[in-house]
Amino acid sequence: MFNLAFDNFNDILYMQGHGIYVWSVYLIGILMIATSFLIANKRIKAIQKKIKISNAPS
Amino acid sequence: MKLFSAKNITYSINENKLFHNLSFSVNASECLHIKGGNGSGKSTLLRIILGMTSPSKGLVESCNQDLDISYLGHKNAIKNYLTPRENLDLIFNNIELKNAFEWVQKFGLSHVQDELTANLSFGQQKKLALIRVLAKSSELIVLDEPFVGLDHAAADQLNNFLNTKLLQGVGLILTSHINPMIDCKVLELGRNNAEIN
Amino acid sequence: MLRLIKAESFKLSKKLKSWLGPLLIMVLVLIAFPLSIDISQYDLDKFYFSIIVVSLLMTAFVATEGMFEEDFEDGSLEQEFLIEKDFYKVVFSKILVYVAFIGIPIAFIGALFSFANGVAIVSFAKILLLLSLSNLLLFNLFAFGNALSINKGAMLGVLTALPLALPVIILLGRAIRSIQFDEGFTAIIALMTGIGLIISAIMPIIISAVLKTHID
Amino acid sequence: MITAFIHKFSSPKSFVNLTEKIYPFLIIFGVSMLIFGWAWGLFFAPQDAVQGNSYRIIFLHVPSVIFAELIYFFMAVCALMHLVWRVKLAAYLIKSAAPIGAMITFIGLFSGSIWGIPTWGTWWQWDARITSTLILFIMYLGILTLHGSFSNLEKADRLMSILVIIGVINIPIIKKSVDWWSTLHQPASISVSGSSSIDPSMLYPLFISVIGLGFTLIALGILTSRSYIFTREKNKRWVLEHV
Repeated sequence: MFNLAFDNFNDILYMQGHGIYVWSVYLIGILMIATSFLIANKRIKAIQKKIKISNAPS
Repeated sequence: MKLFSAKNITYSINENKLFHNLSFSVNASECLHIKGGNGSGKSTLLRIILGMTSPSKGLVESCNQDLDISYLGHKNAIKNYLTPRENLDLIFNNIELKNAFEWVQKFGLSHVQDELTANLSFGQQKKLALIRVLAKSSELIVLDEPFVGLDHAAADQLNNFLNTKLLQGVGLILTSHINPMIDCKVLELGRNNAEIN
Repeated sequence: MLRLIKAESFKLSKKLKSWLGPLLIMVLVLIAFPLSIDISQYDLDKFYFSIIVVSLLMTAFVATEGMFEEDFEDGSLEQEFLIEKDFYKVVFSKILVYVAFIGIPIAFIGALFSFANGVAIVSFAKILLLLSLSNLLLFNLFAFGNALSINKGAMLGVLTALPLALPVIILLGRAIRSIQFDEGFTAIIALMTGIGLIISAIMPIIISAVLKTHID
Repeated sequence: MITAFIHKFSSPKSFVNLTEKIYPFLIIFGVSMLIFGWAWGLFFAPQDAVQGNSYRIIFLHVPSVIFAELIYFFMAVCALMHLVWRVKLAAYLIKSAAPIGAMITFIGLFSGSIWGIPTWGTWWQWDARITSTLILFIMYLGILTLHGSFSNLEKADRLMSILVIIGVINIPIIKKSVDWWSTLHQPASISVSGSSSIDPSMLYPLFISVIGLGFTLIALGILTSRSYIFTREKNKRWVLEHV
């Protein structure tokens, strides 16, 4: 079951002409998911900072 | 006779408290004057009493299920593409209509009753809106800043009218930043606390 | 209820642009589309129905725009709430009046134009019935979109209500084909009438809940 | 009784506390499953006899489309909870799930279109699945826009919930009606995922990537909802103590 379906690295990239479709889809998909993680993390940091500042003893 | 009572009313918008634990009641022949600065929640309190806005906590109970209420808020519910006469036609049934046109005369609107309401002055429009309340027979009258935009004569007329209504056993709730010539309980809204005098 | 229907028809009759505008747009679209295709090349009666569907959608949108907005802005909705304690009757009679005064005339114009474009005279009544029913559905759905965004104008309402109109368009297309091939028309009309009845009974409940949230 | 029970276990505070504990496990498990499934699918699974290598898009496409619909379903359940029992947390969850749903629906549409180019020779087909997915995407955007157009957020929550529920009825109707419509002129010539006839060597990695993407999206949902809950409840004492 775990035999490589390709002979070499170039084959993996090229995928008999379909590589451009496959890889662009995965690239953009992964980028979008990863970016949403980053944005969510950033938002949490920002709101935590804001809450701390507005409630700091003055 | 008690018309309605409000118990422990708290209201908050987007987690900000506007007022906290208000309790009061209004009886027949009784007037409640709600005072407070801008943004203290006067209009909101009126809308809670009317059942339009639900309070965050607390309970408003009217003692009679279908209490007849007349209300005039900031929005005057007048169609400005109709004439005053058509507006009144839209609102009232035939019996009330006679009453309404008496008020049109008393307020001196007779000469403009067939013009487009959009062309009337602010004061005239306000009077027209007030007729909705004045010509209707109801058990409770709720007014939001009724004196704004009225001239002296009209304000006097309104005061007189409200006084006679009170004598007839109607309950009255109003907000106003000038004191009306009516004997009223005062409810003062402030920041997070309220007092009844 | 009668009071509300009377009041709504009176208000609508006084607002010239609200009922004349959609009718004019329907006529204009129906005239303009054939001009924009090269008639000698294409068979017009093949395209004609899709033109009617598109213009129906456009006019239904224009006609329902600001359906509740005016009453919300000037406070009439609040007053109705004090009288009725609920918006069901208000919404129901409003949609009824709009369909009667704008929806059915639009359907009539559509049927008239398709008749002028070589549809057999027996089909005239069928098409009139079909377009009126579609308008009943579309007005209900767009009324919902309008109610959602009475605080922000109609554009947002379109965005949210357009997906709801999609099944109606598909149904309409199917029914028109059945007229062209003269088969199964009764079944589709029965289906549309059923859906129309259900929607016009249920939609006002939903819209009334939306309006209640808005005056809150 | 039920109301009291639901309110006890649906306070934003306990939700944040619970999810913070399980978040690391979810993200590690989800991402590693995703990597495993994709690596298997991309490098080890055999070529498809008909479609060649382009079918490998399936390991991203099918999970995305599944979750595009599942997330909407989740939102509808939340909307019901919000309208019936006035659960605040449910509205927060809808608001945080909607952008994730929109994103994953977009990925589903996008991957499907790209896949269509080598397979069908066109990037778009008006068949039931694609059309209803596009409508789903538009509905996600509509929900977000609607919620953004109110200054009174409690009002926004309620109206958004109503719209979500209407939408959940609409999606299957559109699917059925387009199906019905397109069978009229041509039998459905393209079936996007013939999942019943798929070979096990392709099915296992697909299954693994569905699970992987599911857990990854739950983790993402936890993050977005946490930031949104903090924003909405920033004046509550538990938030201050928590931060």
